[in-house]
Amino acid sequence: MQLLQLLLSGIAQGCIYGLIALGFVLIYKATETVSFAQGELMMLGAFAAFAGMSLFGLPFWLAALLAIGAMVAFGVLLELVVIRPILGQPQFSIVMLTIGIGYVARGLITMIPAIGTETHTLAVPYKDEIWKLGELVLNVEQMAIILATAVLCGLLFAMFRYSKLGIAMQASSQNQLAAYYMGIPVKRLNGLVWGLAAAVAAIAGMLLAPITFVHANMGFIGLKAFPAAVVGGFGSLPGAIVGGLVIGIVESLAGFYLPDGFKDTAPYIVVLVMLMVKPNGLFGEKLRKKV
Amino acid sequence: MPPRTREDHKVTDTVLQLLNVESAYGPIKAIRGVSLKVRQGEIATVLGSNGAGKTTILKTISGIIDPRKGSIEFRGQNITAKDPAYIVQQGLSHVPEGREVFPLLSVRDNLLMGAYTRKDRDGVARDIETVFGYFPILKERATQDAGLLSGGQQQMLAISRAIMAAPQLILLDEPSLGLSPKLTKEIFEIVVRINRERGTTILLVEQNANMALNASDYGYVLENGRIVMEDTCERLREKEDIKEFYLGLKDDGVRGERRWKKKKTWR
Amino acid sequence: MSESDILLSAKDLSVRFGGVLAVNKVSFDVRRGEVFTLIGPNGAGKTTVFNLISRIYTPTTGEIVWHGEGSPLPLTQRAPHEIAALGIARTFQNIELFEHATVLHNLLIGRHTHRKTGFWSEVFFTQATRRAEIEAREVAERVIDLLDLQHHRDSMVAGLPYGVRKVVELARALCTEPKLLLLDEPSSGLNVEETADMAFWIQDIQHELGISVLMVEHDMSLVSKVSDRVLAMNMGEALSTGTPREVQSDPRVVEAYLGTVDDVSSLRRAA
Amino acid sequence: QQQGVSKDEIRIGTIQDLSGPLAGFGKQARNGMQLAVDELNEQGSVQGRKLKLYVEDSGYDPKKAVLAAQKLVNQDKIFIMAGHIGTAQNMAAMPVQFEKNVINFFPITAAREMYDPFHKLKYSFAATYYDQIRLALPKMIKDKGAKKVCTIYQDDEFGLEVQRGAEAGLKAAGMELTEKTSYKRGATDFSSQVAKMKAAGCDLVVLGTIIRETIGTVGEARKTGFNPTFLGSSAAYTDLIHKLGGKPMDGIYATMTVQNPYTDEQAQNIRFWANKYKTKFNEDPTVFSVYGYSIIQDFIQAANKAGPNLTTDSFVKAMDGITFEPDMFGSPKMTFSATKRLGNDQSRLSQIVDGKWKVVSDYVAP
Amino acid sequence: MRFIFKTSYAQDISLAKHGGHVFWYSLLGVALIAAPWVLPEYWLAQLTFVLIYGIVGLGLMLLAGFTGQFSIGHAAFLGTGAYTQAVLANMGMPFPLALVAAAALSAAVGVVVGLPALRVKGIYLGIATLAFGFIVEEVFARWESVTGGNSGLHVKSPTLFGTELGSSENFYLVCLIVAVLCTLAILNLLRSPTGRAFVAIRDSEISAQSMGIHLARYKTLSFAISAALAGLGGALYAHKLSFISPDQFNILQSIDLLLLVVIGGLGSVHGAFLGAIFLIAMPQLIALGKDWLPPVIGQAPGLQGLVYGLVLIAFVLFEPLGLYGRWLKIRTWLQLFPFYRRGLFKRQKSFTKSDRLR
Ligand SMILES: Nc1ncnc2c1ncn2[C@@H]1O[C@H](COP(=O)(O)OP(=O)(O)OP(=O)(O)O)[C@@H](O)[C@H]1O
Ligand SMILES: Nc1ncnc2c1ncn2[C@@H]1O[C@H](COP(=O)(O)OP(=O)(O)OP(=O)(O)O)[C@@H](O)[C@H]1O
Ligand SMILES: [Mg+2]
Ligand SMILES: [Mg+2]
Repeated sequence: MQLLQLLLSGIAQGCIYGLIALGFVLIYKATETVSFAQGELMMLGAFAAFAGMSLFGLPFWLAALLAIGAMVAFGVLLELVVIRPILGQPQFSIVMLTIGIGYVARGLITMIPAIGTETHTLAVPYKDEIWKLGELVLNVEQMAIILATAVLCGLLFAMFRYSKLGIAMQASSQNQLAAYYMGIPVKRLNGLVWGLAAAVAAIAGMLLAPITFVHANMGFIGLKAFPAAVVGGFGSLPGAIVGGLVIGIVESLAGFYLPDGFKDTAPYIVVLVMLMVKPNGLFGEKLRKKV
Repeated sequence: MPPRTREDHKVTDTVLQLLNVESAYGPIKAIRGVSLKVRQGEIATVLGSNGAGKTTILKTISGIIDPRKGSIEFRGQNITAKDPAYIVQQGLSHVPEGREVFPLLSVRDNLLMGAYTRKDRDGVARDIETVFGYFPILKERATQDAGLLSGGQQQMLAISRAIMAAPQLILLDEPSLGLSPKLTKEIFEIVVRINRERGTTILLVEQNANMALNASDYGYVLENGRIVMEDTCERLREKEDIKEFYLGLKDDGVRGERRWKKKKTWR
Repeated sequence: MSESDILLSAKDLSVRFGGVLAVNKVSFDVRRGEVFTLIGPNGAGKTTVFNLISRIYTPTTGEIVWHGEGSPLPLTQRAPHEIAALGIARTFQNIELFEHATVLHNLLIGRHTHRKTGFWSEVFFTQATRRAEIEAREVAERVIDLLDLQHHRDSMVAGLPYGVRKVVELARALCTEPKLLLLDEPSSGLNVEETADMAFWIQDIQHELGISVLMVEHDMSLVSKVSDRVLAMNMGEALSTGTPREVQSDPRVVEAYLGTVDDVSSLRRAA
Repeated sequence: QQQGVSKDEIRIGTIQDLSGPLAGFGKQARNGMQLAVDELNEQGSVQGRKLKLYVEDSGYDPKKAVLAAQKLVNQDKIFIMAGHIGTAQNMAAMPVQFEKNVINFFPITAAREMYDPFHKLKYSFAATYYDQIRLALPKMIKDKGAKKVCTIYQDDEFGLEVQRGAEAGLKAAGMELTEKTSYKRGATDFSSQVAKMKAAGCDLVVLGTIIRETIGTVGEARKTGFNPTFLGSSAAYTDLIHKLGGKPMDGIYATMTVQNPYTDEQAQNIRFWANKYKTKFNEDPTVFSVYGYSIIQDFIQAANKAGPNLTTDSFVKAMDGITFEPDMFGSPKMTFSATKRLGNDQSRLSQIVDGKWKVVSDYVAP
Repeated sequence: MRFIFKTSYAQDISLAKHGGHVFWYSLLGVALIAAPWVLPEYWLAQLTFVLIYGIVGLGLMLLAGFTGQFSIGHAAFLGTGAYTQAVLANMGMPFPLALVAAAALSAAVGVVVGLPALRVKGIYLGIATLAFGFIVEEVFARWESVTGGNSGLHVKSPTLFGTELGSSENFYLVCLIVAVLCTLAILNLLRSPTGRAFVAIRDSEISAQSMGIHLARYKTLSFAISAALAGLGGALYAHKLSFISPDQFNILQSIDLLLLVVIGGLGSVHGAFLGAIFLIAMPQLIALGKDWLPPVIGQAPGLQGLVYGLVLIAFVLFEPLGLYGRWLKIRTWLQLFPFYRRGLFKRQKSFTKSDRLR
């Protein structure tokens, strides 16, 4: 029973990592950059929803939809203003940009008087509800995350596998020059990707809000989602989820059975071991340039 | 059929026109004031030695490089320094130098990306079959990652991809690069066929001048970024310089001289 | 032909990638001082043979033996970086240069196997290091002279035209002072005149520098001009071996590789 | 010539976290200090000198704290460093200050290092977390008849102090910790820690947690039907606990010294002060605002006592034998001497009742 | 424009390419040596930090800029050096000896981290080093008997043969000497086969391998040197701060170091120091600047992060080659003046290709 409950909370926590990792993988697959701003986008999304509910008194669902919409717009704008001008520069520049965007987002939010430095709650309708399954306690907040993660993963997977748009996104990340030659509107697609990533982030932010609260530094949880994405294989969507679950469960069990300090380092130890054994993660394909 | 001349085309209009185009990489000017015309339904070729700027001309046309000066017109529309995606949508496609396939996409997805600007699904499906007909090996490897193909197979894919766009004008940058002699010939046959059957206009850059001059109607000769000669291919083939420098038709005595290179000047 | 004539021998080489049998039971010998050419249609497995020799791939079966100096050495047991030290240098079909370095820098990297200095003497840049550097530079300059690259010495590779890069790659390989040079389509992207230069260079390399050459090439004029022997491959298998003339007249080679019609002016008539 | 003191001005430096994890607290402390400085400057002066506050941002990073201290001490030439936030930050900055004879006055951290080992220039006002828990725990155990005491603490200096305090307190009561678990700063998931404590059958849990972690731990415990007595330190004594955590937070205890200044507080003077603060800074005051405010108040008192010739030496002399009487927020009486550099080690207990902190005990004397 | 007429190969090898170099660098040297006597203490302290971070940056530059291996856990090496130095100095080991030990131990740790680098690339390597950084930080916090755990560790001021080196002036000179030596060593390495091997690995592993470069050895070596330099910097850092605690070596520190090399200009030795100047001066500039802003903004929390981020973004947008790249342009402009042509520095369109295949 104990073990089951631990597994359950591990899975729930793992889905959180997986959900955030989805955002990383989405951006990576479509642009081959690693976005360090994903956590901050999540934070902004949560703040947007919070603003909708607390400042404008909107009902949750409406606020959520508006927040997603706002974040999509924000993502597109972000791409337009800061990422597009250096499109084509080494990917590392863009990684640095995302770090900068993270700083700016945190700074801006912190600067909002009376709100930015505080911690807030998002009054979701299912707050603090639990389901009891015999002795097992199911947390509705966590169930929502599990559900959303599965749905999002499915949708994104289908997009990349079957839609022309999704394939074109991958194409432009693999060889931008050739993508231009094919008439793929690389810039527009990039904007779309960032919009999508911001939407995913907003959803993650709102789902996370009941658990981690809404505050300027909530994005740091993204640092644990990196190992999740890597364990799964960075370019794989299902990998992100599986990686998240692995990390979540290991963390949960390590926290209970191992001495203090292991819970928080466990994900990183797992990721190192993983890279030793399978350098490309669980689902990442082995890639080698053919010469 | 009698040899065609430029005059035959008087009635048909110009598909592509470059006027005084100048492009540079940073401080290095690669082409200096190039003007050329490609007419509807013809195959034009640009000859030139290494580094003459042939690739640069093609890149400038498809918007990969913005020219410093001059203008480019495609089907009566000014496309100077437009976004490459926009230019392709106008009906121009480019087989780039050095293949440039999407290495992690399957061969089929690569072909589909070639048809990105097209809306007619049926036409696309038909054209996939057509190019599979041209290059059966691609059909065999349809699900394999394109990056794992051999060099020549990638070249076939790159050409097929351009055909998939069903364009008005194809820019071909050294299509025979790395192809076997048999396939090289086939490629040119295909090029000519596409030109004749679909009326696709073609601008061809090719090291294999013999092939190029045979397949094309009109030719330009580029040296150091400038066009130094232009004429119908018939006439170009007869020119002594062309024979000597591009077709390799000259006596070994002259060639032999070149072996005694001047010793280095640096130090 | 005596044993000592052979520089490198491949026996029953096979390699499989998933469903593709890229090379299938191929055997051949490269003799000392000869130019040996692999020809074959696209996808025949020529580059794969090169990759097997330079240990980028490991053969599924078969072995490659190096008769450089001393006793024969099975290459399959060597690590990839040891191949260059044995005296085997190569170029790549798709050009693999160090893009963000100058031509000279690329050539000096080619001198790596001849490095004589230790880490600490480099940290302090001792006189010995200085001498070694100048020596490396002299070799590089000789190669630059040979291949007429003076003009490009200090250019970044990234900005060079395709044809020049091909030559730079050859130069880099020469800088390793190899015993065997593997050239993957040296003439692709070169025009007739430049191809003729390439032919002269290859002959110089063979005769003046005494380097054996194993080459993959599609340009039959070049192949006939420089090769001593030719191996034709198809679908991973060896078709025939012999002088260029012999192989070119093999009907199977003509069928699979050369094509039957030889008159290119047919193109014009196709209209 | 005394640095930082001129004919008509005293320069006070402070380093706050304005961009890091504690930006909220840092800002409130700064506001509190600013309020006190402004009040003084409007109403009068210290021996004819106005106060000037120099604020630097450390982002809760010791390296930046050193750089900031260097700027304040060597560039802005402050007279005194007051209310510097963070333990490691203080530890790193103090040598810079002491080299220039600049006093570290009432840093906002309840670590023992702020007065121990002794240094002439160290003054601390906050009952340490160690003492808070050490003194409160035995009383709690007796009141609740607890049998098994556990602790969950943040894996840093702060959390360790709480945990050590708990161990010391238990020793006094002749007991031992049944279970101890920790988490890393910024953690959001406490399920396995709670499961561990639940499995150990704890009936009293000492919380070495701050805000979100307190809520997270208690919330998780309530959900899984684990309901021991919770005792937190003054770090958990903030109105955010019940504002964010809501109903499940009811009933937890925390040690504290100054009362949270609710704007609808019963006591009129606190209410008046709180509203003044709110008008000025457009946000509700918190205990950190009170800390900042009190630090400046206390400084003013000491500086006045030092007389017209204000120097580091005269200030240190003035602090000898000084007494700070309890203020309206209910801080304990503080005394200092040439060797006693911690004002008071006592604290009170508060409990959340109906969504609000209520003081439930007087100062617990050892 | 300066034309240099070269007369021997040796000239190409020498560090100073022409008289101008000699002149300017001598001038810089004189200024740096004179600094303790002319600069106010505050600025001297800043300069000391710049030197320390310059050393660390040099290490990361070698790894990221020249070998192409990005490390997001470099603070771990910094920490290893700092703790080694602290522990040894507190035990009374002479300063130079402790310094060497700190560098050596960090190098050893670097080799360990380098091991995954042999198998993984790009983002995977980044995350591996990130993970390693977290683990090392945890070790600092847990190994209380040595590191003092989260309470941190006080570092005695350095002494050499009974002389105090701890004063700001003396310690500045110590840092200056170490920085100059490190820079020379790196410059020497970069102009010899080892440095070229690093660059080769960065540009193409496959062809580096076929040129006979032992990838594993050189990657490990690069990690080791990089870590050793970070360790040296860490040792100096420990003395300069005289108090170290685990959270000084966290992920944010690592990211700062990355920013340092990127803003300085990847792939240039100058860049390491320019980046260090940026890293140290930026917060100070913001602090100075905010007094000029209206208090609503100037006093707002978060301003520092905001400005920091904005500057970073501006840098990447307008000067992807970093400070050094900007300097090169200014220099060329000055040399060409008045013949500067527009478009000379116009950024070319460029196109990315998959990094996954390398
Ligand atoms: N990216 C670049 N950066 C700098 N210079 C370049 C770049 N690309 C090409 N050049 C220069 O521009 C000139 C023309 O190059 P281009 O590639 O157009 O020649 P080409 O005629 O296509 O040659 P090839 O037959 O070798 O393909 C060359 O001198 C080359 O050095
Ligand atoms: N790493 C690999 N994975 C899968 N298939 C591969 C791999 N390398 C080569 N192949 C396949 O093996 C076959 C032989 O390839 P190879 O590159 O040797 O051909 P090639 O003879 O050099 O042809 P070309 O003249 O076109 O360069 C091709 O069909 C190719 O698709
Ligand atoms: Mg070209
Ligand atoms: Mg090949």
